[in-house]
Amino acid sequence: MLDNPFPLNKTDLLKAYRTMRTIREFEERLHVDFAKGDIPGFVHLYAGEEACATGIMMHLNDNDRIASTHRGHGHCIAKGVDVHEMMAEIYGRATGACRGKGGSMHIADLSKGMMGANGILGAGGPLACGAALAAKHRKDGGVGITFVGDGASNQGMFLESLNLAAVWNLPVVFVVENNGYAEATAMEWAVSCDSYIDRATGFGLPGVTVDGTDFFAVHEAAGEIIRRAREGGGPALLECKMARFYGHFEGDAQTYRAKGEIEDLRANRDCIKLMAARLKEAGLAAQEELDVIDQEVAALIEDAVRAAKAAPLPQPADLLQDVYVAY
Amino acid sequence: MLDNPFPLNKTDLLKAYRTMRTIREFEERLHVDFAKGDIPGFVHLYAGEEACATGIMMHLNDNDRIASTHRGHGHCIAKGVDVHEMMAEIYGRATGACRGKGGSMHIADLSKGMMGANGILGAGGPLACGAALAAKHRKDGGVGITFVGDGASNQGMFLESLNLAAVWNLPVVFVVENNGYAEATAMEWAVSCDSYIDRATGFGLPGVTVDGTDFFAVHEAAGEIIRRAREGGGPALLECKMARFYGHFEGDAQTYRAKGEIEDLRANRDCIKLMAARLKEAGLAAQEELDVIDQEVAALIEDAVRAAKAAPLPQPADLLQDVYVAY
Amino acid sequence: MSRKISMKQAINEALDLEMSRDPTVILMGEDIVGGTGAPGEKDAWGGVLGVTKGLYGKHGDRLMDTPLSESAYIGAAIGAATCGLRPVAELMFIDFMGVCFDQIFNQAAKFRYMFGGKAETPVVIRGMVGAGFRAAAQHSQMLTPIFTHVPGLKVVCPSNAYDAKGLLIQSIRDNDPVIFCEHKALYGFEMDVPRESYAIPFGEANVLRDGDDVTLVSYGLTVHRAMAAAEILAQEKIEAEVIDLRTLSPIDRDTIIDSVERTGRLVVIDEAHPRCNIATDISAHVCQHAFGALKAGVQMVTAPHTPVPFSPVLEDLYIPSAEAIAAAARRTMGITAADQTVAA
Amino acid sequence: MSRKISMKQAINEALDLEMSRDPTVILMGEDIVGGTGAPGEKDAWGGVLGVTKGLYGKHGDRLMDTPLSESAYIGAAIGAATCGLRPVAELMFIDFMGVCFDQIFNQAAKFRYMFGGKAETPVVIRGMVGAGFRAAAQHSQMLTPIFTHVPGLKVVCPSNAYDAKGLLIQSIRDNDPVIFCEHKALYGFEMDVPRESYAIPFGEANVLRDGDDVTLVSYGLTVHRAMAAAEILAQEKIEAEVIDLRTLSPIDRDTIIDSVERTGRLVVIDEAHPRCNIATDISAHVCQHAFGALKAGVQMVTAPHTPVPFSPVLEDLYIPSAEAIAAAARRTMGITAADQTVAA
Ligand SMILES: Cc1ncc(C[n+]2csc(CCOP(=O)(O)OP(=O)(O)O)c2C)c(N)n1
Ligand SMILES: Cc1ncc(C[n+]2csc(CCOP(=O)(O)OP(=O)(O)O)c2C)c(N)n1
Ligand SMILES: [Mg+2]
Ligand SMILES: [Mg+2]
Repeated sequence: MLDNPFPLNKTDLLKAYRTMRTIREFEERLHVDFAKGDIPGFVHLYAGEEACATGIMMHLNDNDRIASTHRGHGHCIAKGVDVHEMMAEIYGRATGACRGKGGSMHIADLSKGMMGANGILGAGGPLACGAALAAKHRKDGGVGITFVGDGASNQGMFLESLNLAAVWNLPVVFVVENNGYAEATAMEWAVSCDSYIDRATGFGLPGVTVDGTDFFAVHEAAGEIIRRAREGGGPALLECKMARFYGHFEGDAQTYRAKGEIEDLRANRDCIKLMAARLKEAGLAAQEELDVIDQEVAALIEDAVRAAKAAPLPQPADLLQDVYVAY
Repeated sequence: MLDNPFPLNKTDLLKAYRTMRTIREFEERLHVDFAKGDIPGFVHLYAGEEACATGIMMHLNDNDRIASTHRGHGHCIAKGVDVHEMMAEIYGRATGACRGKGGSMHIADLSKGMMGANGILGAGGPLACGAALAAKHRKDGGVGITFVGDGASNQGMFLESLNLAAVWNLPVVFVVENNGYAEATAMEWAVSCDSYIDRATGFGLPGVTVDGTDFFAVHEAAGEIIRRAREGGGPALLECKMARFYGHFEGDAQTYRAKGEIEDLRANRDCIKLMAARLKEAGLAAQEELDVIDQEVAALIEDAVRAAKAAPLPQPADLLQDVYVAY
Repeated sequence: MSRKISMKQAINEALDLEMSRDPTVILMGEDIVGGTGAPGEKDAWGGVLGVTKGLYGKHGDRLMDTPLSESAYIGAAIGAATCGLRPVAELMFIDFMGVCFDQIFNQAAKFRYMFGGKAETPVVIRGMVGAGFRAAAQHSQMLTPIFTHVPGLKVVCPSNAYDAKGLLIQSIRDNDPVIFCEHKALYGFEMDVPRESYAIPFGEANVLRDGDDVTLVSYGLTVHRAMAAAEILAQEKIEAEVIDLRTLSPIDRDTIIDSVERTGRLVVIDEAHPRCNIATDISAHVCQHAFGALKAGVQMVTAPHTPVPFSPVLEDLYIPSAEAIAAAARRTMGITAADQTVAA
Repeated sequence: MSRKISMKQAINEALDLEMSRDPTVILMGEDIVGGTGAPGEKDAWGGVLGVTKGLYGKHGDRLMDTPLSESAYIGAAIGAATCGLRPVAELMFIDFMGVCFDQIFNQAAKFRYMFGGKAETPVVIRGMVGAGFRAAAQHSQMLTPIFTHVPGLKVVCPSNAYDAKGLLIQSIRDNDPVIFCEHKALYGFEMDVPRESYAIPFGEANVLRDGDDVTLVSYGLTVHRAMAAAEILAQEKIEAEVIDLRTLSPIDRDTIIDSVERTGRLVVIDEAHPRCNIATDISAHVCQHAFGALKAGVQMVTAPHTPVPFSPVLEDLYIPSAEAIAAAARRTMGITAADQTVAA
């Protein structure tokens, strides 16, 4: 491994590649199956943004907690939530991560430190502060991470949590997933500051901006920030600039995007292609190795869909279960 | 007037002095009468902060709107709300500005462009944006101003409105009345940024900080900002650093303050004393002239209290009136 | 002149007519235009489900996209309303009220009273309510009881395109803050709607079906379930009167009581959660003011005391069904399941 | 061993005992310590009315002052609760719920269900409720019906020091989110309270007075008005049973129905606004499930459908009075004002 230019060993690099491929395959499959009418409800795809979730989550363990967004599949997969349970959840099955009661927008697995996708934008900020507070209280070195879109970064709850995190000096990281759009609205218009670094400074936080399509950049920046948080150095904000490959949600005609924009993104800013190229360039992985991973991932997703479709539906009695621990 | 070093003529300067004195006298009288048990409810005094309200309101007319705070008496008086109606309101009388239904925390007079004191901190931010939006829609040159304490500047509603104002380019000014405390909590601790200029920059707004005990400084800075807003130049944030002479509310023992802090403030940072000294220094007003004003103001407040005590109480039927325009 | 249009189109038309009539009417919300600042097409969305589509072309900048900051823009709508505009602000899903409720219940709702009658706040807040969209717990709630509880607010929830148009026009002209609840499962529902402008006054329920045996009262989507229940009951020779409340605050209690005085039996149907909801509100009012007319206890058919589940099989059980309503009506008549089996 | 302490002290004691017992219990809120970062005394306030005073001295940094950001710190309390702590967050006045309601009703309340039973959120949110303090429209509300409407929340509202202590201890130990409503007008009210720790289970109403003629049901401050009404009625030879609900969600319906089955008459008293409130909730339940026992319509005595007015003369009219409750009880007995005049 003498000539490995990266701060990760080959195993970890291929693990990261596999995670990103799993997310992509998961999402592309949902895209297809949604169009077929197989999948109920609102579905927001993370495809194109895989490097962000993956680069960050490589630094976390089950004791670290993340609070996610409506676009949460990628966060779940990268945080280790079971892909079969996720797929079953999206299909509304009793075997789902939330026993079919949550759906795409509410997948959670607290045992993996995944506090939940969230249908309410900005809500994750306070929740991640809470996770960080619990870690701080227990002195277990855990961190809380929240993801927030460029649009949701204007939500009062999120903004308040920046201040709270700084004042309480919490081990929490705010990751702004800036994909340029909130639904159809451009980030350039809706976010008033010149840069997220300014916004972070406005709350007394260190702010860092990275190219979110570059796995290595995300991984490095996140590593530094998370390490500091663990050591009591306090919160920070990390902006990842990235690209949404699909519509806001499935069914979005995307006429607000520029002609050729998506094609261009897919050709030049595909974080998976970029990573594969870097790995091959550095001689760390041959195309064949990557192909094997791709095939394994494809089989996994295929199996998850198959299993989800075959899984039992919730029972009528489930409707009234689990509102309270005890009532 | 050749040797007037100020951008205001003597009439206006004495008017400003009178306004500041009126606020002070009003508040000191409330302090005394509250201790006697004459006044019901929560009362937050503006004494010590008069230069801020006055310096800003000198630039406004009835067409400009302000959204105030729980500490609103000074804003009301400076904006031209009738002192008799204010006093009657605080005494819960039918002749009050809100017919006795609002009390100290809810004095409003929309005809004077005073949109209301507010018991909910941070709520004024969005409301002032709305006033500015209406002015912009009508193209009448009006501006919206909101006041917010250092504590309330961390409220999500307020933070959101900074972004909205910038994005919509509204003629609105956010005045942070930084008196160092939110109740008993120190501003230095609770506000995470190094300066309000940073926070303004974090929302793409120009930010200005002035000594809020210096009437002339406030007046000048506000004039520039308000002129720009009127001309379509967009929103801004103005921080006025000032001093609260009394407790958070009447009844507060203030043990959280430093020994001698209040005495020191009263001796060295009393905006009225400072202004009087400047006026006399510049030969624009003799002590005797100021004394006359002081006496007139004292008589006005005395009369307002007398009238309030003599005024009729609301009638039982009033309880059910004015919930809706029509129901 | 009328023609068949959907409730979605009816709402669009009401907004269009009022914007044309009154220059102080403005619209704001997240992507109600869609594509602001973006490189592609302007007016790309017209709201997340296309309700305001096309209005930008006609009324331009009087429609404003907003940043994702509900407190700020709903509050701005409220502030502007006290300064002479008539804003219609869209809260995409009513479920998002939790991030802006203060501006609604402590500001807009209270100004008039708290300021001694000297303020007017003619703002409309439009939001999607209701289940059935597989949108799960945070995008499917009714929440109508919460708004109805608040003095100073008016609360409207139409069950069809005709009412939606007339009630929305009234809402915009009304001088108090109005929460206008649009059931998303009804957007596609078409009916005859006049082209011209008309306003439906608040506080006037609509008797959709006459009957002398039992009164069924509801609003929104479940009005249709009540009508279906009435059909089921008719086959059993039970004639149900069906009342569509249309507005929840004010509420037309006279029409309910008149009906109950005839039928002596009442079933109230509410898609909201069961505790402290519209069904309890009506039942309790009738029980206090028309107790003598009641021949049986008032039955309530509501959603369960649970969040809205995602899985379609569960969500379908969540919304009160025609069969559950019919069963409740039978209970008011003293007909038990056993009787039924015998009859069948 | 017991001694007379105020409700304020009882709450303080409950917090103290639970913090001593369980290291995962932490407290947060605006100035619950008071003076953080300030040059003077630490623990200067102990809450705006001194409820948490002294706890900082005993438990130190497990009490945390917060910036003025309710969504952030209430949300943090909720997040921490899902990660193993048992936070008690103070929402100074319940009226401030409008700036943090999302975290309460869309997050805390829904996690367990929405995540398929896999989450626990043992958080307590304490807030002052109620009128009588001359604190006007934005600092005097009950809002209990709004929280009670929401599945997933538990709602507690004690009427006295003894219950406050036992119910708060239960709230902290409970594994679901609890909204703990403290009526500010009761803080000074003293009674015998044991020194030791005890928990009062949720969903168990307290029968404060036995009587066979009419049942009076309430919670919080108006329990005392109901007791006073019972005294008035007793002089008229009407024996009222008085039930203090103590918890609104869950609610002890059995005790109410048992009583009504004996008395046949029910008056429900609620300091909340009249629409969709606790009074309608109880009335409607009884009317559905114990109609046969009712000898007369259920009467409701509530605050009016108005914001809380400031002026003491109006505010005193706002809260349901003993006389109004007694009059409602007489109505259930068919005694009219005219009868009364004759009797007097
Ligand atoms: C409080 C709230 N407001 C509005 C919405 C509706 N909504 C869902 S996604 C979305 C856009 C989000 O944009 P962004 O935060 O940039 O995330 P992205 O979708 O780009 O990942 C909006 C407005 C919501 N779910 N919650
Ligand atoms: C939303 C909200 N949270 C909390 C309060 C309680 N409260 C009233 S005044 C105050 C402190 C305000 O401090 P600051 O904003 O600095 O204004 P100041 O009192 O210093 O003028 C607090 C916490 C409130 N009224 N509204
Ligand atoms: Mg985005
Ligand atoms: Mg302050």
